[in-house]
Amino acid sequence: MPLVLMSLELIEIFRWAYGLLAELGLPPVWVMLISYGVIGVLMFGVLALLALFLVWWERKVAGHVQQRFGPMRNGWHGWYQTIADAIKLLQKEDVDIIARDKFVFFWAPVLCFVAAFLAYICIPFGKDLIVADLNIGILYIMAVTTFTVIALLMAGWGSNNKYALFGGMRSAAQAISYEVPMVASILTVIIYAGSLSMVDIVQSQNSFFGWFICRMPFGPIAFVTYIIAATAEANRAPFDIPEAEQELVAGFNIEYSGMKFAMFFLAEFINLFTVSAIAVTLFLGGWEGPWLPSWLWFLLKTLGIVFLLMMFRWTYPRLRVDQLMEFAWKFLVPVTFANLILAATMKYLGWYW
Amino acid sequence: MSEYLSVLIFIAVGTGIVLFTFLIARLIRPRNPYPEKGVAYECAEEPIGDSWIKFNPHFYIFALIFVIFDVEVVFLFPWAVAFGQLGLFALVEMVIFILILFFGLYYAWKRGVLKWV
Amino acid sequence: MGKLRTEEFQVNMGPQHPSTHGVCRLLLTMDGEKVVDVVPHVGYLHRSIEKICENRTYAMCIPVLDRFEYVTAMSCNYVFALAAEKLAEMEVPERAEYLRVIMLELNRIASHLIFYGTTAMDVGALTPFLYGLRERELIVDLFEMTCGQRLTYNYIRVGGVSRDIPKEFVPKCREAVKIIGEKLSDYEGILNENPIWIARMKGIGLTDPQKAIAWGVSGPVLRAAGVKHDLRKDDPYSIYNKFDFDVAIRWNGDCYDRYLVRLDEIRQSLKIITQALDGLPEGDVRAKVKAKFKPPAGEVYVRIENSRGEMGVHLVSDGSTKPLRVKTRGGSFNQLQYLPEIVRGKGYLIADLVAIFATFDIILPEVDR
Amino acid sequence: MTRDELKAYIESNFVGRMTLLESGKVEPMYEIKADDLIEVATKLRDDLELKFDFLCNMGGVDTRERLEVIYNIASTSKLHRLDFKVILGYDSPAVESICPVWPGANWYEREMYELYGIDILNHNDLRPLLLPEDWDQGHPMRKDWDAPDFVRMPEL
Amino acid sequence: MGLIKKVPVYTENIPGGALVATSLEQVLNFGRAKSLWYLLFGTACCAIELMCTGASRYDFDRLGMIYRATPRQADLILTAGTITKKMAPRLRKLYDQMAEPRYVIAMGGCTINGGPFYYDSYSVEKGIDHIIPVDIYIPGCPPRPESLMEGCIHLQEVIRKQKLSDWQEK
Repeated sequence: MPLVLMSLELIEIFRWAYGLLAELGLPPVWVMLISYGVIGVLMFGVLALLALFLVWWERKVAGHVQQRFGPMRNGWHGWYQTIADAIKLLQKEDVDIIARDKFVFFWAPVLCFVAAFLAYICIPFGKDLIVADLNIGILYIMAVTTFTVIALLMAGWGSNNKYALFGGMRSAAQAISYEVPMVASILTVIIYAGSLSMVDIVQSQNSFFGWFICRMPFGPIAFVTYIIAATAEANRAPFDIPEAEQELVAGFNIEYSGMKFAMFFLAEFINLFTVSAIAVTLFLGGWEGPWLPSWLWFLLKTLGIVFLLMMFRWTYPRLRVDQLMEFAWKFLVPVTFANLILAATMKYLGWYW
Repeated sequence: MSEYLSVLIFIAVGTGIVLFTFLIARLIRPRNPYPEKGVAYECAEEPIGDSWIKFNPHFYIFALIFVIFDVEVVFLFPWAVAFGQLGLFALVEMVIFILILFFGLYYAWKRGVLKWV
Repeated sequence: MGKLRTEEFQVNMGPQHPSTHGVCRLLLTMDGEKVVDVVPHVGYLHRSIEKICENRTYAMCIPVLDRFEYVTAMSCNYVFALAAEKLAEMEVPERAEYLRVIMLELNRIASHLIFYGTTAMDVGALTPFLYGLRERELIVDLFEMTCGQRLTYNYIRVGGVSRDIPKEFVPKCREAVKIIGEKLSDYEGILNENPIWIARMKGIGLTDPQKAIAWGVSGPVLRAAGVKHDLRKDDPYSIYNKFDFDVAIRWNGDCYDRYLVRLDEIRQSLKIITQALDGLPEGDVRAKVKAKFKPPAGEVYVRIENSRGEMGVHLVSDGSTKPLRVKTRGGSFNQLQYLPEIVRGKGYLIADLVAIFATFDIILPEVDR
Repeated sequence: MTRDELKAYIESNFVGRMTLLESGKVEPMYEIKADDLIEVATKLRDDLELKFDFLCNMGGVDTRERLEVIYNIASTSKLHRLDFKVILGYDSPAVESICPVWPGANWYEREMYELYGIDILNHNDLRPLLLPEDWDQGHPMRKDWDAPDFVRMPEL
Repeated sequence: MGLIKKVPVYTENIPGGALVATSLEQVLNFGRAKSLWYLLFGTACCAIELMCTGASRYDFDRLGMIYRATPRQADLILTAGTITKKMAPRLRKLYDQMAEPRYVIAMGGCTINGGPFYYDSYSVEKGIDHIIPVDIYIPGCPPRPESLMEGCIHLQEVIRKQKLSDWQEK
């Protein structure tokens, strides 16, 4: 079995298919289009499965933290619970809200999903298992995931509902505030990796002590600040003020039902996986690891981070919106930039492994 | 550049898939609109007034600070990539650059701009 | 920065809102995220309990009054029974008094556990909610064992209690007391020192003791503001003067103190229950009450210390089998009245309002009746 | 103060303004004239011996012969309690608002206004409190009140 | 679009079409039944029991039922507690704002016919079926969590028996 798993390398299939298409005499652009299109659809399938799994897992984690079981009645420990949810959401009516802004209301979930989806172009799932190794990889991911904010703001504005507007405004403010410390923590890694490409970043931490989290003392600081900022970026508790149930009922998605709501839901869990995957790539050595196939290492590490974020959600109270902003600007931003200067100085002096 | 084509294709594929699921949902979902159903939900009450309101201008100040810092970050990215080859000069320069920005942040902090609403 | 005028607008919070604990409607006037003014609108649960009681015999009033404050239905039973007994100048057997105290205190703990859970939930910690309710189940089991109901008990009757406790009750109760006492430290461990919790609760919703008294605020909300006012000590009813317990008190009057006062009260209640179980005498549990209970004409106001403050009944009898007037008073009524006073113009955010509302522990049936 | 001390004190200090009634079973129950209400209430609150700073409860009563407004007051520092009432007739019953004395009376008065139809003079806000906004069936707590969908319990 | 409603009509002449229609029906019904998200709506005593049912000992989530705070995403209203005349229009509004398919469980005596507040009450709505259509009635004052869960399981069975042809559409 492990042999089979190890030979499963997407890039090989891709190369083979690419060669086949090229032999058929299609123009190269068409070959690119078709192959990337197929990969895109495949990626969607993987992400949808992943999101279904994550939703189920979240409910199980919540259940067990709260001394109950979570879904139990649909299959073994409720494993097809989220499939039932998906089928349900598919046939849920899409309510025509009279006062909404039709265009903005419609495109917000689409943009939200696409923004989350785009990040997966350059996330290295394993050795050679990456859609396109863009040379500005991490910068690109930062750029596209920020579109989610615009989508949430659109959702808040387009719904013409005060609670939704609050949610949208809050999410925008939160995302722009935590963007800065997040990028600053990422920069500490980039100084050492010397490249923005995700593959290069992983390859520059090729042993356990080469992982950036093990680079004393700035590595752990950068990791912790990144995790905090990432939790906020992914709108997870204790930073889930855009959809704070007890304050804003459901926040920006208050007027969405059916498939449109499902897209927000999906995007939320995809984003959760994205930020965890970035954390793994930047700080925990990406796919590096002995014995097991690289993609499995990547998956295990990422799910570990996801689990951490889930535990945050089910243990901490929620921050208030002003405390959240002050925390970002008055604590995280100074700390991350000081850490950045520290890391640069140590790099210059050569005091590092 | 061919790698960047993948971004465009992914945008198309992503949008296409979402619209496709919307279409499927449209085919199988019930549809029964009536005026009461479309009223904005505000905790089971009739909403008071329009919700497209003038929001607190404080909000934009956060956005402004963010823009400043984001521009800084854009400068920092190439610096960080090339840092290994640049040496002391680049380090000192960037420290000064960051410090100047922090004076700005400190100023904003003291003026009480960093308070949400 | 100069003052820039922004548009104030109104938002409805409730009647169906996760954090209004029922069907309260708060009409908020907002300036951005700031709450400028709050106007409570109540009556969505006005079930005319007082009118119904006027058309029922005394025994039939008690199940209706169960629904007056269902979180502590024992108190509602008790306060009415006490008023009727005062009117009829009736003596209650000692065992019945002990049982009443045990039930009242168990119910107080159950109510505070719900408070603990819902407050944590309103502040955004979802897990303590389930922990609070988990321990509440132990108490609910005890009640079920005693009177067969989980929520609306109809246990404390005029002249005593409806039936004696089963013999397994005492050991089970001791066990529950022990478990809750242990879990209480867990609860405190989860939230008390949590920096986010402290940041959300400390210094929020300050109550002024003098004003609070003038507005009729009572119970834990008043005690958290530094007023040592507990009817179990100040105006002792039943046999509370036999027990040794302290009045939980804090001095700042903010949300955090209100939360701590309630946790301390759980501890004191456990102490009372232990003493009551130790001293539980044998004997009858109900005085002889005639089938057609007719207290002489007259009127009386009795009040007890409920988990939400002073609970009272003004009972007017005209000498017939039915009361002429049952005027109930619940702590939440005055506290909800007082809420706008402490929110108005203080610049609290909507999240603070939720925390204040939660720590006032307002439940709507007590307001609406 | 104990109950008897309280009775004696009030007898000597509120001559003719508070009449002791028989009906009070536990605490003394007094009657106060409607015109005199605010003055007596203020005095009850501010008197250093009495210090009745806490309004426990108030509400209307319909005894089938007359309307009454009962007030239950207590002192949080002196720990004694007292009841008094204002007796009103059925035609245009009205009572002065005691919100200036005990602000907590506000909602009790609003409730009394809509349930009993007792008019509250000088009250700042008499919007309906408990009944629906579009209620037009009178004052339901009156004994003679009736409505089409009001089902009386059959006598057992 | 309502195309789905006509699927049985289209497929009945195709060989094996009825099989397609019924299996589609089963899949869709399965989704609806197993994922009942209920609206967080509690007015009175029953709300406490509803809370208990969601909590550790009884655990509503086992049935795949989680709460949503907004009616747009909810499939089910559990009317936990007395509905008064003042609340009735709001309940109707909540029901109206729910996206279809939507279900109602009348929980407790008060919502079935007024319960203990049937006689002598001037402000209690005597049964919510005057206001909204009810699928399942659960008696009790308040019903125990077990009976509430039983009611929900019954509702799931009812949903599993729905037909494509009587898809709610007016």
